[in-house]
Amino acid sequence: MTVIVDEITKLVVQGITGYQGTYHSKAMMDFGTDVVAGVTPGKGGHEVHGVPVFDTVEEAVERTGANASCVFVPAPFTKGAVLEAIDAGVATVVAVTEHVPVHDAIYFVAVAKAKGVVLIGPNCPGLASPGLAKIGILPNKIFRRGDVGVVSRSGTLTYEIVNAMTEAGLGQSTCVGIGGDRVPGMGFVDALKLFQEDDGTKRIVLVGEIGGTAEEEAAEFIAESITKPVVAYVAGRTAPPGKRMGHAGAIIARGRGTAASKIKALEAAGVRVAPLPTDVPGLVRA
Amino acid sequence: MTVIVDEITKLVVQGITGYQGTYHSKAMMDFGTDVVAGVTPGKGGHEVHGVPVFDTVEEAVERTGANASCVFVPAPFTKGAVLEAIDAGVATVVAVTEHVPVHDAIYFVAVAKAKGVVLIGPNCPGLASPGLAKIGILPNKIFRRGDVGVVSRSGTLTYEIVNAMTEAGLGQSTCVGIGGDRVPGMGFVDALKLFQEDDGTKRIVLVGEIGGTAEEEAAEFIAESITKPVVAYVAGRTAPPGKRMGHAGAIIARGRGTAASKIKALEAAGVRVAPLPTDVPGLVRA
Amino acid sequence: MKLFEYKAKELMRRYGIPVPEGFVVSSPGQIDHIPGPVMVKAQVLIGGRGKAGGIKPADSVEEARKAASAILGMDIRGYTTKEVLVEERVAVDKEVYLGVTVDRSSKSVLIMASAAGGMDIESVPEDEVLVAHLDPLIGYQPYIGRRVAKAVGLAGPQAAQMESLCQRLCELVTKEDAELAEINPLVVTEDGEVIAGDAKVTIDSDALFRHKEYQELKEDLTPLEEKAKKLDIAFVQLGGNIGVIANGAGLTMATLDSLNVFDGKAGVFLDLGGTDDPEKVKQAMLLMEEADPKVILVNIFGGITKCDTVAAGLLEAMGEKSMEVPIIARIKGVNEEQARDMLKNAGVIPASGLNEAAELAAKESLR
Amino acid sequence: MKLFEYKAKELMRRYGIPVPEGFVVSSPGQIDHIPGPVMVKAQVLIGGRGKAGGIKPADSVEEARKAASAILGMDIRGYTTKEVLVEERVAVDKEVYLGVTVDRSSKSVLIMASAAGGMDIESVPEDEVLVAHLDPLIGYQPYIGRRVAKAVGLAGPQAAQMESLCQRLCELVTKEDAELAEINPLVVTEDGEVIAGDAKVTIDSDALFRHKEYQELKEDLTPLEEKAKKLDIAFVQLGGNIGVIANGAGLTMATLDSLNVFDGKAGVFLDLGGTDDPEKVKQAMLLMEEADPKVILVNIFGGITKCDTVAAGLLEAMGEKSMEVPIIARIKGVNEEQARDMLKNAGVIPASGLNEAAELAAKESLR
Repeated sequence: MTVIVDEITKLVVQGITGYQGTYHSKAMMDFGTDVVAGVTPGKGGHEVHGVPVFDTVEEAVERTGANASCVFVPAPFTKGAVLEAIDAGVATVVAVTEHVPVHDAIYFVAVAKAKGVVLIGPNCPGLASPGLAKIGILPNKIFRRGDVGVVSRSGTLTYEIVNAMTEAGLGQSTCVGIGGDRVPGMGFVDALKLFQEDDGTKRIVLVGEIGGTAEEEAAEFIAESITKPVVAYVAGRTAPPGKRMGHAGAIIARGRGTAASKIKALEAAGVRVAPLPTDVPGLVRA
Repeated sequence: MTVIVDEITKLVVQGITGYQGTYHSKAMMDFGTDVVAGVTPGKGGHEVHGVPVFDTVEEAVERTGANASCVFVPAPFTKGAVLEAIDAGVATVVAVTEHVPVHDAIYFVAVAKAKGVVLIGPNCPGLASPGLAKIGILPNKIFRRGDVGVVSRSGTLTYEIVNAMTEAGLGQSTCVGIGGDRVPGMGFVDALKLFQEDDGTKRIVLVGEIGGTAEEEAAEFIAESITKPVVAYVAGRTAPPGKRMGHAGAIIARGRGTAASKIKALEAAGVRVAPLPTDVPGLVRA
Repeated sequence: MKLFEYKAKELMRRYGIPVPEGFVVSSPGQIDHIPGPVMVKAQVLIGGRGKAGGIKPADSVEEARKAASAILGMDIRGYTTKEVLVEERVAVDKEVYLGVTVDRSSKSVLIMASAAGGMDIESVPEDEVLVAHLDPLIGYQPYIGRRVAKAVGLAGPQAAQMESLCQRLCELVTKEDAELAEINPLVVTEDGEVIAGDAKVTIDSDALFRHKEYQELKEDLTPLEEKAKKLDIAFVQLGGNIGVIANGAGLTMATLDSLNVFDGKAGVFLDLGGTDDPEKVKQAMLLMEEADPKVILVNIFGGITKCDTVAAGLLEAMGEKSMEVPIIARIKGVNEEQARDMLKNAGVIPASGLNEAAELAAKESLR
Repeated sequence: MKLFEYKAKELMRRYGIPVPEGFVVSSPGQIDHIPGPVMVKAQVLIGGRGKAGGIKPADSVEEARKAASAILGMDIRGYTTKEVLVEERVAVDKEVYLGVTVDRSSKSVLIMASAAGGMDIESVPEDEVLVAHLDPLIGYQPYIGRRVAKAVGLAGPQAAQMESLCQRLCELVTKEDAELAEINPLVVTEDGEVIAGDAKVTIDSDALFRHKEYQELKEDLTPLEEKAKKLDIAFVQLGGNIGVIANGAGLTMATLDSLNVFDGKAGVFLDLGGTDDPEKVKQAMLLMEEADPKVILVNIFGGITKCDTVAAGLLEAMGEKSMEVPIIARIKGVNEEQARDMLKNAGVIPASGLNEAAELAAKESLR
């Protein structure tokens, strides 16, 4: 196994007939993912890249044995789509859609947890295990099979760092983009737990951002439970406080949430923190 | 251990200052239950039978380490009370209150399940492990310590049968009155599972009623998973079909739910079914 | 409590569910206009009124009055028709079934739908009925409606109407505390509209405290049932001549079962429930006496309902009204000694066990 | 998006939360009556207006106009006051704090309450603040309100008011898709009424699609911010002179971090987000040009946003307007070869790595 995505994942793509759904279904198939079904209400009976399309996830699961879903539907319908996937009994849901209302996310994240479903996202690039499969939108070309587990709150910054690692000859076991949303399903701690348990992962890279306290909580968990070496980068050292930089939050509460507080916490947990993204490969190798 | 109620149960009584709450708190203490706290909003700081009363369950749990709750509040407030107990982190909730709206029950039963809380009721007499403790309103005097596990959908009928067993010298390990409500927390199957695992229980008595399909489902489970001998009684053989007898349901769907169908299913599962409640002790002994 | 069709349709209309135009009358003279061709439909809380002649078409005010005359007062399976619904006749293209109910087994709200509309859903083969559970933590979501629309064979604009209707019906069930809301048939008209042909709604009587409007509705009860309801007593009239009073439905049924062994036939099932109030016991006894059984069997296992409370109520009832009917009392449990003492010289026949009590009562009834 | 105090109070009133009587004006002449003694309060989307002189009492129309004159147009920490709220002055007995917000860490809605009202909640010692999470599967329940009332030291009728208010505020947050709803101070008046002294509400901008009414509200934005918002671009003006365009907040921040190493200072943070549309890229470039940086650094890692899309947008922008400012472009990822070819002779300075690009831009900016 390599952290969630492995050979037996059978993927259903919700919103497969949309532009992103169609494009990324192909990209996932090219990467090696077993895309067994698509869902778009009213488009049952069609095919996309030879993949059968159904009207409901329940039907897709019944007819194809799909056990994971990737959600590409527009934000107003994401809540319904994620709940539909959970209700249909899939084990893993990756919600790529951005701009999902935070109260929708709070709700479906809680339901997923109650039902024991692994939910990544919303607003996330998903995850990839080079050589096996990926669920989501990470670019195919940047990966190389290896033993580094990567977990990141960022999208493109992850690609930047993974690409730098690959160019430096450092392959990845699994790369999980948990997304930068305010209320994400999988968090750093969940991903770290999986990496710690995964025999294929020998080293871990954590990519954080200012805002929230996820990095501080990750640091605490690393100190307690992670024995594999961890390298981190935290974006936003030079971002002025109080300004909201895109999805990276300005809610810096009681001194927590700044780059300084995150870096301090990580370093105290024995994590080597790279000053710049380009410094990550060197630290991983060291 | 003896099925849920054991020596380490520390009970908080919600609605302790009401008539039923006060009366049955005393009865539970007499039975041996460690009643550590009561809750009545606005009555914090008072005492009932020497037990401190708090305004919220959270406070009661924090201050006394309560890990189980017995709910006596009126039906309109039962939903809030059960959710409060769950939210405060108790492991077991017994909801005695009757006439709880079914949609309230559906909701809090689902929440309890999602949170891993054992919920018995609503509209149930609760459970008693003679010699150890009881939570609920079962009469103290009818019990005798022994090795028979009793599970029942009925209240007074259970007392009738337990009393008959005790008079015949057959003691009980634990007696669980799961209540006759349309949507109960613990069901026959949950209770049977606990009895099967409990070393102190050697034999099982199941008391059913017409309406619903709980007995049929229990029969299926018994056939698959219960190795201990089971005796059953099903009330309502002579009740005319289509009439709703109190809480016993008239919803007899597709031929299921009649006494005949229940008795047939139970007998097919190897259960000895007593024609009358007074026949139970004889069958248990046989 | 069950709502009459016209009440159920009023409720559905409030939730945005399309229902035919119509009005309800209790005498033919009240019909002074009709909205085009109509059906005149008996308002009774029992199925099978169509076969019983309780539904008739009418194309004019004259015909509608005639139909109403024929139907009003009609006895339909034991229920007297007191009102009729005069309702726009819809041009049926297709009839489907849609029902939302509380499901004990899955502990959730359940939607049933079938392309086979207009017949009793229990008689439709199981594989032609879609059963969709609403997970209580998820509630109604649009994909449920899509599954329903597909299952009954609707597409395009009818599917969209069905999805919306399905959502509204689930909302009605949750918000109105309904145990059942059934539309059978749900009609697709020749114009492509989806509209409720019939409507059944049952409100959870335990939730009436938060729905004052239903508390004022009349139910179709006998005078004795009406009294029992006011007393919060489960009271069912049966075919025999023994009046059974017990506490708890299970124990009351077990008492019936025990009587049966001795060839005794219960005439009244009266479940006292749990009570601490002698007055309630007294009223229950008086009610039982009104039902005129040949013998009364009291079977109490005291817990919440204490034995002395029952004895006190019994004595009060006997003091208020000299009861001619023999009373057999088997009273056991909390404070049974006090009860025994209290009843010693009251003319009540004591019994110590359930079987003994049943046998005594049966013998008395067969005398 | 943040709501002005008077809008937030309107909203609270709609949810049944008591707020003082008042009205909003944009010129002193609009004040022609007052409901007794009032406070005249600057409507700005920033804290600290009291200290800045943005709140003044008035006891007559005359005084209110005078106060409004003084406050309207006032600059409060960078924000110009365009409107004032003229509001009934309440007789304060006690001030408490009540806030409901979305909490990332617990992934739930969280209530904060403190007996220390009227001051910034972050400056109140943590042990004087009650923090109560709303479990998403449980939602608001009455016991939450009871805990809050107790924590702020209210009892009797004030506790009941607080419980009701707490429920309504949570309802507002959920139904209106608010990220924050804060009442600070929440005033207990000398008459024993509990009433919102101030009100802050922030609506989740991702949920505006289901709240049309907020889409029409003006926000307090600069003209460039206004344009960026229309384009759905994250645009933040900073102190330096380098305009940074990148895709993704993390990558954009990493670009700022990289610039910093070479002593480059960003003047604009522009996160393109994910886009497939060259037009959006073009508009972003034109917007950046308007912000007048000394150098523009484009850093793209192509994924959803393909490199050739960015190149096309860039070329369109340069075709529409001759850009004087040097543009350093580092474009990597999906279709990077096409992008490189497209930009070959366009006058853009290419860079292959993030560090190289940052160094070039920093040098250019310091020239």
